[in-house]
Amino acid sequence: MSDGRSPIVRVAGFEGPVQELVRRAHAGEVDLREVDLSSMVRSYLDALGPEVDLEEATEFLWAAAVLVELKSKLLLPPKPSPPEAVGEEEAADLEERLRQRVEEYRVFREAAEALAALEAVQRRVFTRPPDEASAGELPLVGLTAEDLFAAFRRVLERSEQRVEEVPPEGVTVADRMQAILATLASSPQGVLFEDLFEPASPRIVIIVTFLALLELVRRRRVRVAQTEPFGPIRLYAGGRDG
Amino acid sequence: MTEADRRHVLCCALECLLFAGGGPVPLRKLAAALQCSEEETESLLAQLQLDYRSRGLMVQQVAGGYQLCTRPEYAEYVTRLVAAQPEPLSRAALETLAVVAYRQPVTRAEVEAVRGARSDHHLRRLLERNLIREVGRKPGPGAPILYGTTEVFLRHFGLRDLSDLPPLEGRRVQDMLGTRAAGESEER
Amino acid sequence: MTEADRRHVLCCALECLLFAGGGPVPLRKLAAALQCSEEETESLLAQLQLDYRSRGLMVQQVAGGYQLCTRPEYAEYVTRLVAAQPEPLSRAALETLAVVAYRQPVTRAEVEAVRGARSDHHLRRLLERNLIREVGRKPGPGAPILYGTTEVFLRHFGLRDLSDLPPLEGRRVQDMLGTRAAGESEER
Repeated sequence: MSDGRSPIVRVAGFEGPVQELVRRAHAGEVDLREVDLSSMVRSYLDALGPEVDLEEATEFLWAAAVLVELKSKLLLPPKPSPPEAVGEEEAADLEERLRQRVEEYRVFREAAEALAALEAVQRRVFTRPPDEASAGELPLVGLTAEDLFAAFRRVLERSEQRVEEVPPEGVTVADRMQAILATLASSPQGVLFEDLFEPASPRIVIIVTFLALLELVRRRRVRVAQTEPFGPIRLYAGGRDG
Repeated sequence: MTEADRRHVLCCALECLLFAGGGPVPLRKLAAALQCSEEETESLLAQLQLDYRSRGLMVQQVAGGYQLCTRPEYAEYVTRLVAAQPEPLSRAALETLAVVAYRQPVTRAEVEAVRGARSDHHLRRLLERNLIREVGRKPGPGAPILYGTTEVFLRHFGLRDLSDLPPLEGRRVQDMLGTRAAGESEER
Repeated sequence: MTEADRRHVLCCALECLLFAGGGPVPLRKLAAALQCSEEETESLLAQLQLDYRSRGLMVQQVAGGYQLCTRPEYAEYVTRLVAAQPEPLSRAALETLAVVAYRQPVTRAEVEAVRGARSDHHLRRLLERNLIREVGRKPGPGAPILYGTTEVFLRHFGLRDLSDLPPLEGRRVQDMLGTRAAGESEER
């Protein structure tokens, strides 16, 4: 990734940019078990002049940390495998298993780095948020949601006294939708919004009824109308025929 | 950078602002984001409008500011696209949504207590459909996730703004609905 | 109407469709709304992309569809106007996600075996951010949950589909690691 100024290191069997050493170690081209990392770090520190290039030093530090981690993985026994992986393991020798594990992990770590790069780009890209213009799908004829909620609040006020709301069995949005449609079907002249709500109902029932109504409006099964501002809200069945 | 180049960059940036802004963006905000004067922003808007002459989009000046929108002459195409409505929510999902909507911010456990049924699946479906979202974590053991509704929710139900609801006797509807104990007053 | 005029109208209509679509719109839907073939729609998309060269917006192929978005070079202007994007993922979370992405469907234990570290916390966070989801249960003792990536995942990284995941060392990681049987080719 950092093609800039990778510090040059010299260790047994390798001389070049430290990033290249990391790459080779990852690729298995350099046997880290043979590399004296502590002397590598020491000679880097010794070579540091009075003017420290912070970026370069950071890069060296990072690479050294990766190498140490990698080496420790080669030298230390693996953590016990989680139960379900155990049976799947072939009876390979420890070193081979270790090697595979390090290789496998390395692959995913590189994949994670690639994903991080993609994420960085995508974070600079903005899509269009949902806006009010496309809310036009909802045919609330001459009504704002606030009108509906104001009415909803009145209903709630009436029911506010009740202490606890045990979720009543079988109160579902679908049931309430059916009930609303049935009520409206028998009232061609329309029904007052408030009349849909039985004041004695638990609040959760009122809420579910209200959601059912919103869903019916969304599906255009119910038409909402108000003859004057702040006037009573009337509900009608259908909505396409009037 | 020549003056023409500078104008061009700003014009492209303005297009991005109008696009990402979603709804109408006030001139003042556009100017602030472009870091130039309102006069220049207006002239850039005029330039953009000109550039758009032969395009599908246009700049519209509405009450709250400026916004991008599709040209009316392409309405039939757009209608054909949006005509395919998403499938309706299942009844259980709607119930779950109802509880989140009126009790937000709310945890899964609270939703389940109200519904008397497991709701994790429905919460996940609602998350996927972008109708609810995580709004934080509840202080206390386990720091459970708190859910709230999204803009998509508002759009889905044709609601403008849940929090814009006029306060009822100084309290919001959600307080009234809440059975939250006095200690749980982590009101936002 | 000349052929050039016709193409121009369709190109403008396409711009409207992508704008109104909001998120990624599948080619199939675009073609249906334009009432032309998918081949022609693709050529119109290429034309639009070309027209956009010197604009603020661009067409992105992501999550199984096409979407309009702002060009990354204008990000600083946009972030001055709208809230910044969600926090980038931590290195550990990205690693966990990489294992899920390339190995899906995969169990927690399998993820942990690869990473050599506990991953339940990261899996939970990824679930919460809707980047991964439960896709089923693995047959066998305990029937552990299987995880896979979501559409949000594709959008988060700007990927067309799972086959668009970055290849490693000239090979697709998926091929290299693929333990999936040939029968499981429900790849998009």
